[in-house]
Amino acid sequence: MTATTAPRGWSYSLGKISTGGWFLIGIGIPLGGYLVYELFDDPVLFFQTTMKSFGLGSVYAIVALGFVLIFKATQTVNFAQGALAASGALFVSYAVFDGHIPFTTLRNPLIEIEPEWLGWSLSVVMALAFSAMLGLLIERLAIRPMVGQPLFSVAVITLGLEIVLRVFNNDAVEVDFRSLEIPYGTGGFTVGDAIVNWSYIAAMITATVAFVAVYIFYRTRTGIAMRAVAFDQEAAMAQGINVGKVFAIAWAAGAVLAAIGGIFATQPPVKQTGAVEPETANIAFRALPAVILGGLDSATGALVGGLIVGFAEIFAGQYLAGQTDLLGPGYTLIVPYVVMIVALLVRPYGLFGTPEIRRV
Amino acid sequence: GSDSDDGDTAADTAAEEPAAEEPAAEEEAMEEEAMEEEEAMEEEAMAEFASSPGIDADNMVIRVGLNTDLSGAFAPLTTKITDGHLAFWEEVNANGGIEGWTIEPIVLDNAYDVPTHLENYESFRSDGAEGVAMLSTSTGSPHTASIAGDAIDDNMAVIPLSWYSGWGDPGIGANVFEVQTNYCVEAMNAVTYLSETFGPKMAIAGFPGDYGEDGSLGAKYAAEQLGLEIVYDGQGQVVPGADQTPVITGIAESGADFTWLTTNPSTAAELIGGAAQAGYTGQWSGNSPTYNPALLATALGPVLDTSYVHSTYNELWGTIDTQGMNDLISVMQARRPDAPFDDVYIISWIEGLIAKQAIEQAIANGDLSRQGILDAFNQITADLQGLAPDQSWSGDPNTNVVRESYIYDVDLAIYTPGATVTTEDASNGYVKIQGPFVSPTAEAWTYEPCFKADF
Amino acid sequence: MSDAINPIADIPLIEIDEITLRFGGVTAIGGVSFSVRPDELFAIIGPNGAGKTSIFNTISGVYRPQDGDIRWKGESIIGTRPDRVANLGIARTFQNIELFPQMTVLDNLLTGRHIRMDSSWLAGSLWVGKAKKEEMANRRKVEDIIDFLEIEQWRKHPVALLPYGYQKRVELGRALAMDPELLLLDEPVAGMNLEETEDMARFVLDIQRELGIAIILVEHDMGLVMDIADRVMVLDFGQRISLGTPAEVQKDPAVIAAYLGSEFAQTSETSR
Amino acid sequence: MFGRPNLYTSYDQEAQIFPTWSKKIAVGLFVLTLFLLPFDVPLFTDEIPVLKSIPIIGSLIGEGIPLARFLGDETWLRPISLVLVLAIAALGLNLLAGVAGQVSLGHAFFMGVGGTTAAFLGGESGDGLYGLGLPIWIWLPGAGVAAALVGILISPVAVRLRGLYLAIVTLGLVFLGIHLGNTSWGRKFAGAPGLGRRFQELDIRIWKEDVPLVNVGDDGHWLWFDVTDNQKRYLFLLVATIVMALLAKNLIRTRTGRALQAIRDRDIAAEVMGVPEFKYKVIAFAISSFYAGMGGALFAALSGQMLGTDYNLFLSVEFIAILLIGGAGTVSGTLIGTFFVVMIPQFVEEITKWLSGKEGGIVGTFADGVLAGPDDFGVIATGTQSPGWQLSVFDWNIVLFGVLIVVFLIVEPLGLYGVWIRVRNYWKQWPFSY
Amino acid sequence: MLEVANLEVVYNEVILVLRGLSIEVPDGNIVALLGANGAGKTTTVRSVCGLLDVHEGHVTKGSVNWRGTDIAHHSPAKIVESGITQVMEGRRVFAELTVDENLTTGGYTVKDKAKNQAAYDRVMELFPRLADRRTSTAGYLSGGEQQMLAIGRAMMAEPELLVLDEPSLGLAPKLIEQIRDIIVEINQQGTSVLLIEQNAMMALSIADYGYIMETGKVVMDGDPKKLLADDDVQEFYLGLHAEGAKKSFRDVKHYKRRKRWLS
Ligand SMILES: Nc1ncnc2c1ncn2[C@@H]1O[C@H](COP(=O)(O)OP(=O)(O)OP(=O)(O)O)[C@@H](O)[C@H]1O
Ligand SMILES: Nc1ncnc2c1ncn2[C@@H]1O[C@H](COP(=O)(O)OP(=O)(O)OP(=O)(O)O)[C@@H](O)[C@H]1O
Ligand SMILES: [Mg+2]
Ligand SMILES: [Mg+2]
Repeated sequence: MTATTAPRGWSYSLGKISTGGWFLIGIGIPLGGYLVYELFDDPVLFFQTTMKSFGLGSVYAIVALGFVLIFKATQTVNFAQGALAASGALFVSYAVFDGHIPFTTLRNPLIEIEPEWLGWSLSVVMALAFSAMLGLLIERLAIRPMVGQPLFSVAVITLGLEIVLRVFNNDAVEVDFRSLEIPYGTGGFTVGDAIVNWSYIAAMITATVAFVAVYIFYRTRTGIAMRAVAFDQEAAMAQGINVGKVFAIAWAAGAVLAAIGGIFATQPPVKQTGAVEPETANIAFRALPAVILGGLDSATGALVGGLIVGFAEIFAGQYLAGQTDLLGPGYTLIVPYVVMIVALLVRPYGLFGTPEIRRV
Repeated sequence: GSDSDDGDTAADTAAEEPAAEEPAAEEEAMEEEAMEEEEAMEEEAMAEFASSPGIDADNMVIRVGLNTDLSGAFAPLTTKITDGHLAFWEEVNANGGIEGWTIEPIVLDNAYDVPTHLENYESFRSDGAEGVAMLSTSTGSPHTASIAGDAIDDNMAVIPLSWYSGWGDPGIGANVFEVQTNYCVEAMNAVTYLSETFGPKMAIAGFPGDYGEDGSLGAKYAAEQLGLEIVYDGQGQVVPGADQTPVITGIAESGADFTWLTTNPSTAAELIGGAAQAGYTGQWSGNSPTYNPALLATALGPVLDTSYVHSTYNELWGTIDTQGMNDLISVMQARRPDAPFDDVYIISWIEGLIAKQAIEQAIANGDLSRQGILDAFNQITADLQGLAPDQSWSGDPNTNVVRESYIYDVDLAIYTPGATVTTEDASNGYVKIQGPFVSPTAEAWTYEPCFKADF
Repeated sequence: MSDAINPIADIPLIEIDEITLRFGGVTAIGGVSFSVRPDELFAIIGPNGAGKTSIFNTISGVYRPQDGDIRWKGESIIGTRPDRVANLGIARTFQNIELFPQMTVLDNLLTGRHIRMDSSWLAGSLWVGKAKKEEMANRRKVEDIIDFLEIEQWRKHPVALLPYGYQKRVELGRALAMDPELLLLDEPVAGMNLEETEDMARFVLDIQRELGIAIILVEHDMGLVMDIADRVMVLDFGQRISLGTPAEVQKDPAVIAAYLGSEFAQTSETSR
Repeated sequence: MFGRPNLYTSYDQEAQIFPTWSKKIAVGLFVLTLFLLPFDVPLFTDEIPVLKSIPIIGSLIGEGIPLARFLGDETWLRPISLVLVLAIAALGLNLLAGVAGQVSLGHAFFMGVGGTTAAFLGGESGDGLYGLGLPIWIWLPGAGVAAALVGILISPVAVRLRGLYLAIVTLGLVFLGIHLGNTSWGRKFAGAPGLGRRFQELDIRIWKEDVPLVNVGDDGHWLWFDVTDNQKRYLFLLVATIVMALLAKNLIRTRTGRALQAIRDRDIAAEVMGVPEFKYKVIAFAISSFYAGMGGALFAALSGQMLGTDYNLFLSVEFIAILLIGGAGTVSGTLIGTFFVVMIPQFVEEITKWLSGKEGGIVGTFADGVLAGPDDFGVIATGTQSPGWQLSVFDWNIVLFGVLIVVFLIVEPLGLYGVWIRVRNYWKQWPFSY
Repeated sequence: MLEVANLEVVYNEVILVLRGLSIEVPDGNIVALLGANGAGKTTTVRSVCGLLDVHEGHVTKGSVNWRGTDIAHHSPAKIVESGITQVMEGRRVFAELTVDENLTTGGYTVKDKAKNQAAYDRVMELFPRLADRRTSTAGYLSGGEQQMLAIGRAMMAEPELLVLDEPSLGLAPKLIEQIRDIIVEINQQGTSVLLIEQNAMMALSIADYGYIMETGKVVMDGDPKKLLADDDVQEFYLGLHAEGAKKSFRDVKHYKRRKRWLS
């Protein structure tokens, strides 16, 4: 890796502190100073904001990991990730709110298990299994036939899938606030005077677990095979790697991560209702800057990128609220993109992304 | 140039009125002469009406257009409204139509997209199979605005599915016949009620644009008239899809007695939940589309139960006993037994009643052309059969603009989730507090579009 | 320095002076010097990973060496951007074919003429006077090259569909189209059969002799290198281990040990 | 020279866009048809009794040959005009993404810049709106130039990014654009959020005079024809599209076009060939944005309204679909791709309509199985709403659109261009299958 | 034993590349397959390894028998598991993976950890240059280093039949000798080898049997010694004059010469 950044030519001299780097330092120091001031000004609010940022960052990280997983196997951004998130949350709602096994009118036996949280958790696991199956189905029908075809076409196929899934979610099932019966609710506990939502903690734990799992997976044989497939499908086949199997694993896991992201997208700090709605699907678009910021192909990047974007969004929302006149209404919507662009100025492949190999 | 067009329209109406009386008189005479010679009468009647775009005089069919959103952003809502609309016409046709004329509703999906709306309009205005005599639904403000000019050229009467305060202004849409009160007046009435009930400190938050800012401006106008204190002004600050921390912080720190929202339910839920957690204890209310009873089944249910007041511009399902409401309920139960229980069917009914009465008037005038229907609109006072205040459009907008609205309390205890129209004792959790009522603020207000746009 | 061995003391076309190029811990080139005269056919050989391609890359400006200097007609070109280097008159081919695969042979060659044309995008899109004339004139030049390389029948084919040997030829053609003074050829006959190698040898010699273009050749086909090169430099681990005429180099024990191997020494002995 | 399509006697001749007579005539006829499309051309209508009396042709003509008449009722004029407008913008993205290989999801943003600029330059000022009321020959190119300048402004960032990184950064531009339109000063140019601002007609004026030189916005009479405003607009857009397409075609086949393709295919090699990557990527961004800006202005003109939120992500995505379906890199592919992407939903709609209209017979039975009326089962609900899993026809249109994209790309990943290559190869070999 | 019988392969439904090709690789043998560029050698490899699909190619006639089963329509993964591995033409290393990770993918089908380790050690021993660059990203290796990696990767699979498609491409003369020795050694350990080469001398010097193909067909086959003695082979594959002396590239006639066996 070290070799890559050494003496590239004029256009590749990214190693040294470039103008972009100075720029970062230039805005970083006053920004940091301001934050330190805020910390001492109102430590309770600062702590609360920090925890909220961790909550949002973790949700982004989970969704971003789903993107990374599928990217690492297929080299494409899965634009259907948002619809998959909504579908996953919908399955959960079926299982725990309607008490049905998804797609059927059969009673979900798991929900009766006592204590309540256990029954709920088991039902969620079942719902996630349905998400995995949906992922497998999509992979089988729409992605497998594209083995060896231009990546860009695959990306657009996922867009087509997004359209189809969205219609099914929104219009066939009518996801109009279907509750997920979150056992810990949307409320929280207090530390001193600061309020911390249970959902922040849950998201943080889930993100950590997901990150560790994905991180370890990439160091296994199958993980390496997956990266090989992404890079050169034919050569991977020639090594005896079953490209179909690798795709299936990636899509099943990607769909499950999307679904988990979808579940958290109904809870604070994203939403306050604990219920699926059409907007649940938007979590994927909101997480895209995090994916890019971290680097499309890096699990670490997904985690770090998610947290950075989460912090930027929440802190900007909290501490720049007074400047809304200047920044324009809804400025929080573009904060992630601004952070992303600034970071890409310095590192065109995100913080942890692998640069494209360019050698003649 | 629309002002002069308006003048022309008025002139035309004046010119045609004497002519219109003649056939009507003839008809009466015939009825007296021979009641049993019905067929002959019908033939005669047919002869009176020429086929024109949307009118098939040979088969006595009148086509009415619905340019509506069945797959776009508002599809969950508009699909139901459209369905109610169709049920309405089915019922009308089953009962012999309007004076023997069958109404054929033509539905086209605009996907909440302006170019598609325009494309649909192109078929509606044509003299082909999809050409219509009038548009009984035109969903969306920018969409309706985009066809407003053409509608004047075509003499097409248009009922908007949008409560923007500008529709009453002939300069914005001379042929666009707004129904019920607008967002702006609704806000004035509700804010008056809220300030009287909860206190003088008000926070405002809403989307940017014709909907959100119309509501916010109405609230501000009321505040000015009533001497309320606007402790947080979030007009146009709520952008859907963004993290709402700035607005939530603003509301939570304002210490307002109540907050007036003009958003959609999803965003409202975010604001209400977020602010509640940030320590806000005041009350909430907002323009009608801000709220969705399905929210009661979510984690936010208890908060809404205690602190949300629902404002609307019409009666709600089963809250009154009038002909309109009873018809609506019985027809929906008979014709759409599986349809989800929802209050939006009342909007379908209102639009349907208006279109029906305009057509009746046009038939009475003996002119079913587009111009004839347009004229009829400017003559009638629509009887909304208790569903909402009656309404007319001729003359001064300031006298025509509807100023009544309604206030409901939200009650979690009586809410029945997942009900259909046939579910017994189904309720969306509304208990009427007041309405129809006109606040003094709204009463005294001189009409002009609250939110001004170059349309 | 190498000039000592030069039979004719001429002004060198290009002078490589003690260049060093490191990638992290790997030293690809470690203080190598040599110079090439106009019209000379200079070969660089050496084991895999010795730094041959890296030398090409530093000359073309793709890599910037940490140390040393490269002089073109006496002027330093260190740090010059690749496209400026091309403008100076240095053209090259690549070890792994770097043609523009979706373009036709004709368009590939015309792209080679990019630096010899100067119509702007505006003139081009209007297809007026000068732009049109320029296109026609350059088309004529390119046709000459097509004739020279005997690739007439492929003119309008996308290069990706061409057999490997022809792709290598087109790449040579693209470099020629730039009207260079110095041509860098990186393994032009790798993967070719004998017949194609012979064709390529013919082209290279013609380019050197008839067009008077200086050539630096990197190649592992010793038969070819020893037959056609004027001088040969041998690299190992980024260091120059030998430089001289083919005959001298072939006999150098260091070269045999590091690169040629025992067998080549034997066969070349017996066959001559 | 007829019938010998591959014999050229000079490079000049070979370099023409339509090198043979047969091609010239075919294209000429096609363009002529395009111009005549909106009119009732007498030759094709039943007004000529001689034609009608010929047995087969007569019955085919019926009420006039459909091709020449199908635009007659104006219903089709709007979607086809939309095709023309989007084609102009798509040509720009084709230059950037198809030719130079820089996939951008920000095309809608540049269109928005163009639309806003045009509304400012050509629109009237009023109630909180800025406008200069300048004539079309200023505001239309002005829209392109403004977008190009913005393109140049962002290119230092964009040029360093590759592949999906670039795609997603440019996606951010779309959100940024809509955000700017919402700000207090942005709405003075772009019009109020939600309603937008009225957009000027395409009338051609010399300066700000009252009576335009060429009036496009109202019905009128041109030469021997009565023309409606829709028809005039169509013709205007047709001319604009043809001009822009020719410019793009020339650009692609000359020096700059080759340089862009070289960068797309092999960037380092291109530089070593003397093509400065940075410069040409900036050029690509600028030209592409210029096309987008013009397209954006005309898009607003077609809607009659400038509405910031119309320049959204879905519009950007539509362009990507256009490129893929048409086959990236070629002008004709772009035009055909635009036609398909805009018209497919229409065709889908027609098909579902047609299906639901049939009773009995094979189609009828099939329709019966698939469509659900008010009381029976089936997947497609023809009533606008049925609860549960049944979808309305309109939802099915969308699903079908999504499925079509998926199936099409699975079957033909290279797009229509790939289909064409296949057909051509087949016929080249015919009658020998190998 | 691998038996390719009467194989016909078509690309894109129209381009007929193999026209009834028949070759055999008996167990334990080294078989050389020579032929001009575009003759269809790589296509043969693709049909044996099941990779035609990726290139829109199809077997339209004939069969590929490996140990008695027709594998012409098996998936590539299954074929590798049944013991056939190839060194792909043009290296095709996974540029973004490190050298070590590339080798891991090579051993993907070998489940036994100890075997994997042994194979890995052997590769490192054979190619000390790779050992130096273990953790380097493969894409930054020099051309020859990548070729070594490609060969090493194939060896990781411990195949029963190793198909080498131009393994000497871009390698230094000394290394070609080494590769030749490695092939012989691998073969002695029981692996059959199908060797495709432009370097005819090298290939024929170690092969047990040789085929020469031309436009999709075998035009000459037999014992390598016999082939080496053939005049045409001498002239067109070895570059020797009739007298058996090597001719100089400087003396190549500057006009076009073509030799085709058929036509
Ligand atoms: N961009 C790079 N990053 C890291 N290492 C590099 C890079 N380019 C070259 N190297 C290393 O530098 C050394 C020299 O490489 P180079 O390509 O010049 O070899 P070469 O002499 O051309 O070999 P071959 O004959 O195999 O082509 C190799 O060890 C290679 O791995
Ligand atoms: N994917 C493909 N589509 C169409 N034609 C192809 C394809 N792959 C190969 N060909 C054609 O098939 C013929 C044989 O190709 P192949 O690669 O098998 O030859 P080869 O003998 O391996 O040549 P080389 O020595 O250059 O590697 C060539 O003419 C080539 O152009
Ligand atoms: Mg090299
Ligand atoms: Mg080959």
